[in-house]
Amino acid sequence: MRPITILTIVGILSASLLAVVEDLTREPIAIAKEQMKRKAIEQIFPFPFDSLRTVTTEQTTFYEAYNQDNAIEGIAVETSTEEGYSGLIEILLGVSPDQKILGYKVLFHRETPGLGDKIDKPKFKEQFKGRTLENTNWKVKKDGGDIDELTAATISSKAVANAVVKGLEFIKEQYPKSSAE
Amino acid sequence: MISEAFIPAVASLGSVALTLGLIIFYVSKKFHVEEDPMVTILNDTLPGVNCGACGYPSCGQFAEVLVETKDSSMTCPVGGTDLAEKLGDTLGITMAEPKPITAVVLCQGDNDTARETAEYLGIQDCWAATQTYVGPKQCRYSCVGLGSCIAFCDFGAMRLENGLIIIDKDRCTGCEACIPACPTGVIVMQEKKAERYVIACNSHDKGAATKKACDAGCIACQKCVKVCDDDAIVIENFLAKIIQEKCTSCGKCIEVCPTKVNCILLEEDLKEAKQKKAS
Amino acid sequence: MNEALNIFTRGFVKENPVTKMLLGLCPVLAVTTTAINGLGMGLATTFVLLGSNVVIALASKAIPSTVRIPSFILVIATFVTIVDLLIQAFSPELNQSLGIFIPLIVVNCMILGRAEAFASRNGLWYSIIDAIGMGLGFTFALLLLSIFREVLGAGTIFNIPLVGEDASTILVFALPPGAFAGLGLIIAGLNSLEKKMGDKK
Amino acid sequence: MNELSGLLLVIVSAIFVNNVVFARFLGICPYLGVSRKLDTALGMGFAVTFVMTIATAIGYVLHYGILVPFKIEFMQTIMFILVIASLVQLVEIVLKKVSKSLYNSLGIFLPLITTNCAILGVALIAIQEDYSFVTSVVFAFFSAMGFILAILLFAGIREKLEEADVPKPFKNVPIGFISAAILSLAFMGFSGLVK
Amino acid sequence: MKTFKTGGIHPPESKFTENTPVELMPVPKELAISLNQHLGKPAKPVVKAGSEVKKGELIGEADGFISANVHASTSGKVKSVKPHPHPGGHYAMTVFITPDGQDEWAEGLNTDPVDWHGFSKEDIIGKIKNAGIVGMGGAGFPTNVKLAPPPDKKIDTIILNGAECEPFLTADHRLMLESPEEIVEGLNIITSLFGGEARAYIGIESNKKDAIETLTSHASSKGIEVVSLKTKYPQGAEKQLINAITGRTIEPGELPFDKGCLVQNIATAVAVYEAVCKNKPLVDRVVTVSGLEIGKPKNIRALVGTSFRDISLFCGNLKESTNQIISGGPMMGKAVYTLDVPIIKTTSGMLFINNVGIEKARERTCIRCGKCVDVCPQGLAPWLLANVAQLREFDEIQLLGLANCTECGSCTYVCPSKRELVHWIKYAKALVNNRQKRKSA
Amino acid sequence: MESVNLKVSNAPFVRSKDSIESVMYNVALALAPATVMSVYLFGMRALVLTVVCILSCIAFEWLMDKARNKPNSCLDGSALVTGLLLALNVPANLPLWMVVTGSFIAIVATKHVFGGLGYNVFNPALVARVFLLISFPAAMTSWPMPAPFSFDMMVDMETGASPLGILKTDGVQAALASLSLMDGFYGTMTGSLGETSALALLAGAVWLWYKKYITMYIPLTIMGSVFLFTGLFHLIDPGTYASPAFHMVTGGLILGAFFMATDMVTSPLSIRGQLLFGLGCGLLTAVIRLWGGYPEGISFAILIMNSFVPLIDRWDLNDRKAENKKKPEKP
Ligand SMILES: Cc1cc2nc3c(=O)[nH]c(=O)nc-3n(C[C@H](O)[C@H](O)[C@H](O)COP(=O)(O)O)c2cc1C
Ligand SMILES: Cc1cc2nc3c(=O)[nH]c(=O)nc-3n(C[C@H](O)[C@H](O)[C@H](O)COP(=O)(O)O)c2cc1C
Ligand SMILES: Cc1cc2nc3c(=O)[nH]c(=O)nc-3n(C[C@H](O)[C@H](O)[C@H](O)COP(=O)(O)O)c2cc1C
Ligand SMILES: Cc1cc2nc3c(=O)[nH]c(=O)nc-3n(C[C@H](O)[C@H](O)[C@H](O)CO)c2cc1C
Ligand code: SF4
Ligand code: SF4
Ligand code: SF4
Ligand code: SF4
Ligand code: FES
Repeated sequence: MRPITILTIVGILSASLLAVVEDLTREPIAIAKEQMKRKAIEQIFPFPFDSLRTVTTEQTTFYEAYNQDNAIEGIAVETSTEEGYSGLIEILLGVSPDQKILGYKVLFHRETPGLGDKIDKPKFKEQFKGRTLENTNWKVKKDGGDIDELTAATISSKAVANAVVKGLEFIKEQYPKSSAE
Repeated sequence: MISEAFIPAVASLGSVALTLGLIIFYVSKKFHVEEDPMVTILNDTLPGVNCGACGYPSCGQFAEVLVETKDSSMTCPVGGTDLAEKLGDTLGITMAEPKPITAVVLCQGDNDTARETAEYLGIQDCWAATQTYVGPKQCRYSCVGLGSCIAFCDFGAMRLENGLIIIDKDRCTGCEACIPACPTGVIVMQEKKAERYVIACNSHDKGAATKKACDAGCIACQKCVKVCDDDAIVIENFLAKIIQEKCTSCGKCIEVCPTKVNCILLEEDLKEAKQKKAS
Repeated sequence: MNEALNIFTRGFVKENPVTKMLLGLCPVLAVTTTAINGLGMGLATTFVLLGSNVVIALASKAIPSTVRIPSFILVIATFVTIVDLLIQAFSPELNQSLGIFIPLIVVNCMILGRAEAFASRNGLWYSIIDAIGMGLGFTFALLLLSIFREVLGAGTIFNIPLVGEDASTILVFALPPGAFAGLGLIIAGLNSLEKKMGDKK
Repeated sequence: MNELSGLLLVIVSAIFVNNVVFARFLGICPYLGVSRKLDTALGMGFAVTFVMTIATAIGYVLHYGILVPFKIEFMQTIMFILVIASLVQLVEIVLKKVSKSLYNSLGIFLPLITTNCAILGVALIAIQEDYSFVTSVVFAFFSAMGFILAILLFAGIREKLEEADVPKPFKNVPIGFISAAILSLAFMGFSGLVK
Repeated sequence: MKTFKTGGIHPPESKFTENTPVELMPVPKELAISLNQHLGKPAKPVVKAGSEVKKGELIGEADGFISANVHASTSGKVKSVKPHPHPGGHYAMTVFITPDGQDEWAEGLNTDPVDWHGFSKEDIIGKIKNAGIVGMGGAGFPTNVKLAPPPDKKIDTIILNGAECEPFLTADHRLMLESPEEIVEGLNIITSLFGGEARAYIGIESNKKDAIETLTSHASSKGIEVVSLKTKYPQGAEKQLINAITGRTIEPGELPFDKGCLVQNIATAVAVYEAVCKNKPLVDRVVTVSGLEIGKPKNIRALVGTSFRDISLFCGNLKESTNQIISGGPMMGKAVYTLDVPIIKTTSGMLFINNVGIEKARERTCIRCGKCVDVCPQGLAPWLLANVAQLREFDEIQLLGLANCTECGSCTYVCPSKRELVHWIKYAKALVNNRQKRKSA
Repeated sequence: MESVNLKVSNAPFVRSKDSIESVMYNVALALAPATVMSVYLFGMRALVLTVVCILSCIAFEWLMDKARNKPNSCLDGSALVTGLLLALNVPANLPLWMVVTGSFIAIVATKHVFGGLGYNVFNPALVARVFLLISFPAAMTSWPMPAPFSFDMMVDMETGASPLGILKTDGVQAALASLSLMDGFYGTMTGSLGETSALALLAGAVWLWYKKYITMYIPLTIMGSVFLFTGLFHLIDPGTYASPAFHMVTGGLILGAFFMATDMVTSPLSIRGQLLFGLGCGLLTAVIRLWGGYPEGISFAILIMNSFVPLIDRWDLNDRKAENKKKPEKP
């Protein structure tokens, strides 16, 4: 019977230790997760912000960034498309209160390394800055639009444009006023 | 300080561990299989080269049989005396000590001494050559000199020098793996001794024929037989042979042998003898 | 002391867990796309190795042989979970890129192997040295492979770009085939290096 | 129908697209260690299949039966590995008694399986991907098939390489890795098959 | 035109001597008559140095069931009995005779032909045995043994092998043109041993049109069918010949009589006729001497025991550039290492060649082209056999059908990588044999 | 007379004239029409690329023989064939340093590391091609438009997607619009150097077959199974799946089936093995073309089936053994 007792004791000791460690790290983990998100958002906003408000809707999640004076400085929205070369592309799109694009960050994609994955490279992303739903023909140049497609990765480029449009439209719905200004 | 996860964590892991422990305990009792741990111990002690010198196909088999029979006469030539002691200690019996033996090539016909036949261009292997014709050396009893046996030696004790196999006595464990590897049967086993005399020739041709084929061959001239005080040399079928039990290693036979080099075994001696012959 | 030094150094080349003993290969291949990942994985593994070696060196006498393996595994799993939680708390980026391979440190055969073959038979002091030596040897191999792959596959080293953004890098090295090939090349390289060294001696 | 085609995708993905060995890098140690001979490779493959399928099923029950209700998901690793280790030991004990011949052919692989990270990995992935019970089991079984495929092909190649005149430094392990590299290169052809 | 089912090749025929009539070679200065001219145990010598012998006198006596008598090929004095190089490559006990120049037959031998129809079966077999007749197609199996199969084996097909499929060789071809009556009589004698039902065939390759015509005209009335065979190597190999003519397949492990067949060489038939009707032992044979390195290629009738040296001198000497001398044909023969070797009862040819190929041919690796598999008449996988032989896995190689290989050499002939396939196979056979010997010892 | 220097070797003493060289140079010759066609279609650049590829392969072969202390085999033709086939497998505007990298992968990493000619498990040219495709997807998937008799070096060549690429990204209509079947047959379409002209390739293949250097078991099963499989889906849904005829003439199918799957070193030896191999190649090609991420699947398919060859060989071996076991040997 000794083996069983020992195994059980080892199990109980391990479990206790783990429970303690888990308890200690629960807080830091939650904070770390929050920080990750914040960092991501900080990356797409060209300015520092003070606080962040997370809004979860049925369709997606978005974040409002406020400055010290509690005025909205930027909105970040999670948007996605299934039309990538290898399916799903998720991006975090940041716009200013007047619904101009500030930048975006790719959260998830499976595009071909070396081709489609350039959608996450600054060179491609740069061109989106300052665009709005209205001031841009959201098609790729090939199809007569304004977006410079990546060579040999038109599909990925189109997909990103689509996701961006989807995000912009969503924000327009949420903040009908600000865009009217 | 105790977190809310503490109790469920401890309880669940504890109970899973307990359950599994119980199951294992029960099952291992129910399905217990008797096994002799001695076999494993012996197996670890043995050299593990599975050379077959002991007469069993593998070291494991040797261990099994040894544990079963406790036969103290079983020996592992490779492990030698040390191993015999260890095995004996483990089993609590006194093991017979293997006589150290070594392989000996009964031929001195290298590229300088043995005369050639037609050039051989087939597969470079002693068996392939002898299966094609008498072989690249005129003497059909000779070491063919293509080294087929080398690969069979697990201990790296064989090497080819100037068309003749040389056996490194220090490495040779007497495992006998090379014997079936040789088509002309020119390798034999002999007890390891510090000084030992062997007629290192395998030719059963008559003297004249041997002489024609090789400078180093035994021509059955009888001189050594006459000079040997211990009657340790006999001539069988045109080839002299030293009876090891009788030989006292006096070395007289070397002195009288007209071909000078055919009675040696120690490698150092062999070189010396060659020099002697040259001078 | 000499003995300790010996135990410590053999993990690097002579008995390197990766290139010689071929243990714990999955994380080696999977997470070595960047040097930082490789380093992180190596250190995490070293930590677990150290923890488990210490505990097992202390407790092995008390553990009966029938439940030896499950008990050892429990000890190892405990440390792995601790590392997992710590990484989640303090380096979420690393957590994201190492992903499932952190819990899989549990089944890194190197750790159980060391516990079985070394810690349970040797004293605490040597077990600690062994753990550090082996752990660093493991980290060393990971680092070697990940630098190789990062430089060739992504054109960066520790995420610092070496070539321009538009330059073609050899992408294969960032992908699974590159991991296999890279490790193969490293082992072959070490083989011939060792042979050369041996020849010189 | 939809369910079925979903399962089909899981199967294709598990065997070809996300092959445990070539794409997920799981179970590499036995893949390299036990692939010198076809027969032993096959033996290993069967042993893995058996343990992997059962371990994933039990893991699923444990996870959704204990870990989630009690909010102790952080105990996942330790629970799963405990189950796997015990399972392996059980199988070994039982096999030894019940069928000596099966034990002789599979037995030596069993201890290795405890530290085969493919087992734990697949069990964890099944949870991570939110598969249903049936899907999890199917996924585990066909992941094991993927493992068998990989190790069989590899063993065939390695047996052939025994006869080949491989340069010294590349003998054995390195050439094994190079072959594995080319194999996984070839298997990349399946990428995109399951989006 | 008939042929066998699987495999086969067509090397250049090079039959330089097909129109050269057989020339009788005079008795040389010394004869070296090997006591091992057949399959089975060598004959026991019954003479000693100094004995006087007459032509056709017994000098070696069959030793055992599978063995054959050996006779003096000419009259003279026995010089010595000692081991001597043999065309097979090894030494064999050999009786050296210094001819007295008379070439005088011993009493009662080589008489005028008598009618054999009254002889009993036992008589005929006895005469054949006494005459020391062995298969002259190459293997040298004692003919008397072959002609007396176990009673449970019914022979219904008797085939004379006139295929002569090897390049260069023309000895059988000339014999068919020059001695058709003897051949047909020999065949009739053989057929008579198996009762009335047995069918008799003579198989001849289509490149010997004249021989087919000659034999057809001689055999037409006697219930013998002359079959024209496609010119394809190894058409003359026993198993392939049987397959071509009867469609039967000799399975691995079977002998021809298991399928009711018996195959004899053309020259063997002549020897049988001479033994039975003229009481003449086998002391000479037709040999093709050919190759680009011999002065005058010829077909000669030479005494058993004549050395290669004497024959080369008789045929215009060999050129300096000769680097290989082959006993037999280029596909199955053996390279001899000295001109001292004598011809024996089975030596059908002798080639003097300058084989530039062997100088530079080195074995390269198998490129798996599969040509060897395509041409193997026995349906084997020669590349595999060779690979396994190279790895010395002799249990494995036996399972791959090692024993079925007839060593025809077709595989080696076609291999673009110049691998020594048959040689590896022979090598494996030698080692397998050796192992079995050791095991039973 | 005694001065003759006899040599002993084993029968047979005559050997056929076939050699590795004759086999390989004949394959190269059979590829000549396709090579000429590629120079016609893509101009000087194609020629330069081909020459660089062949020379670098031969150079690597020479280097490896040196490094491994082996007899020099760089002119035995196998490196030439590998180089030529690699060249025919890439777009005409591929940067030359990538071409040389490919040669390195083919000769060093896929052939010599495995032991050299005859020992390699995978098809060297194909491993190199797939390596390049995955490493440099952009360069490997932007095909220059054919421009007959152009002698420029294609610095700013107009590039486009291959018909199969269009099929994958833009669907059947676009793909069919981009090409008439006759174009595909004669070869005036985008694609790698050697995969465009079915006519030139088939001419070479027929000649090789006539000279008995290749058999048709593998190519015909590949073509047949691709035809049937794509045909089946075309019948089910012509809107999504292109016609089998389209699949026949586009991409590297013909080049792969007739010249690369037939590489004897890396394909099975037995007829049934070859049929199985061909079937596997065909089905995998079709599956990848229809549903995979890559527009073309033949290279992957052949490589994957290459890895099955040892198993197929083993199957044959076991059957041979079983057959011999059945018949007990008589003494
Ligand atoms: C191996 C491979 C990977 C590809 N990956 C992508 C990709 O990630 N994103 C993409 O948009 N297109 C991808 N493509 C599609 C082609 O590059 C396609 O031709 C291109 O998207 C459309 O052509 P264009 O951009 O030259 O107009 C890939 C094609 C291949 C062959
Ligand atoms: C050991 C052995 C026994 C044989 N026994 C007989 C036999 O009893 N009857 C027979 O007709 N042939 C027998 N043969 C002869 C073979 O069938 C065959 O004719 C002979 O080996 C020559 O064939 P070859 O020249 O094609 O090689 C025997 C052969 C061997 C090797
Ligand atoms: C490959 C091969 C080729 C042969 N070619 C001939 C041949 O051309 N003519 C011939 O008479 N025997 C040939 N033989 C020998 C025959 O198989 C068979 O042994 C012989 O015809 C039996 O007759 P015998 O016993 O009278 O010699 C050949 C054997 C082999 C294995
Ligand atoms: C019919 C035939 C097809 C060949 N195909 C290829 C090929 O696809 N790729 C290649 O690298 N070599 C090919 N070779 C050349 C040669 O077999 C190749 O270099 C070996 O695979 C290298 O060991 C071919 C040779 C022949 C005779
Ligand atoms: S000892 Fe025997 S096997 Fe070794 S080289 Fe000499 S002849 Fe060959
Ligand atoms: S005579 Fe003796 S020493 Fe000379 S080669 Fe023959 S066996 Fe060897
Ligand atoms: S020598 Fe043997 S293996 Fe070769 S073709 Fe002839 S029968 Fe077949
Ligand atoms: S003919 Fe030669 S190269 Fe071709 S498969 Fe046979 S052994 Fe190999
Ligand atoms: S680390 Fe994955 S099996 Fe060893």
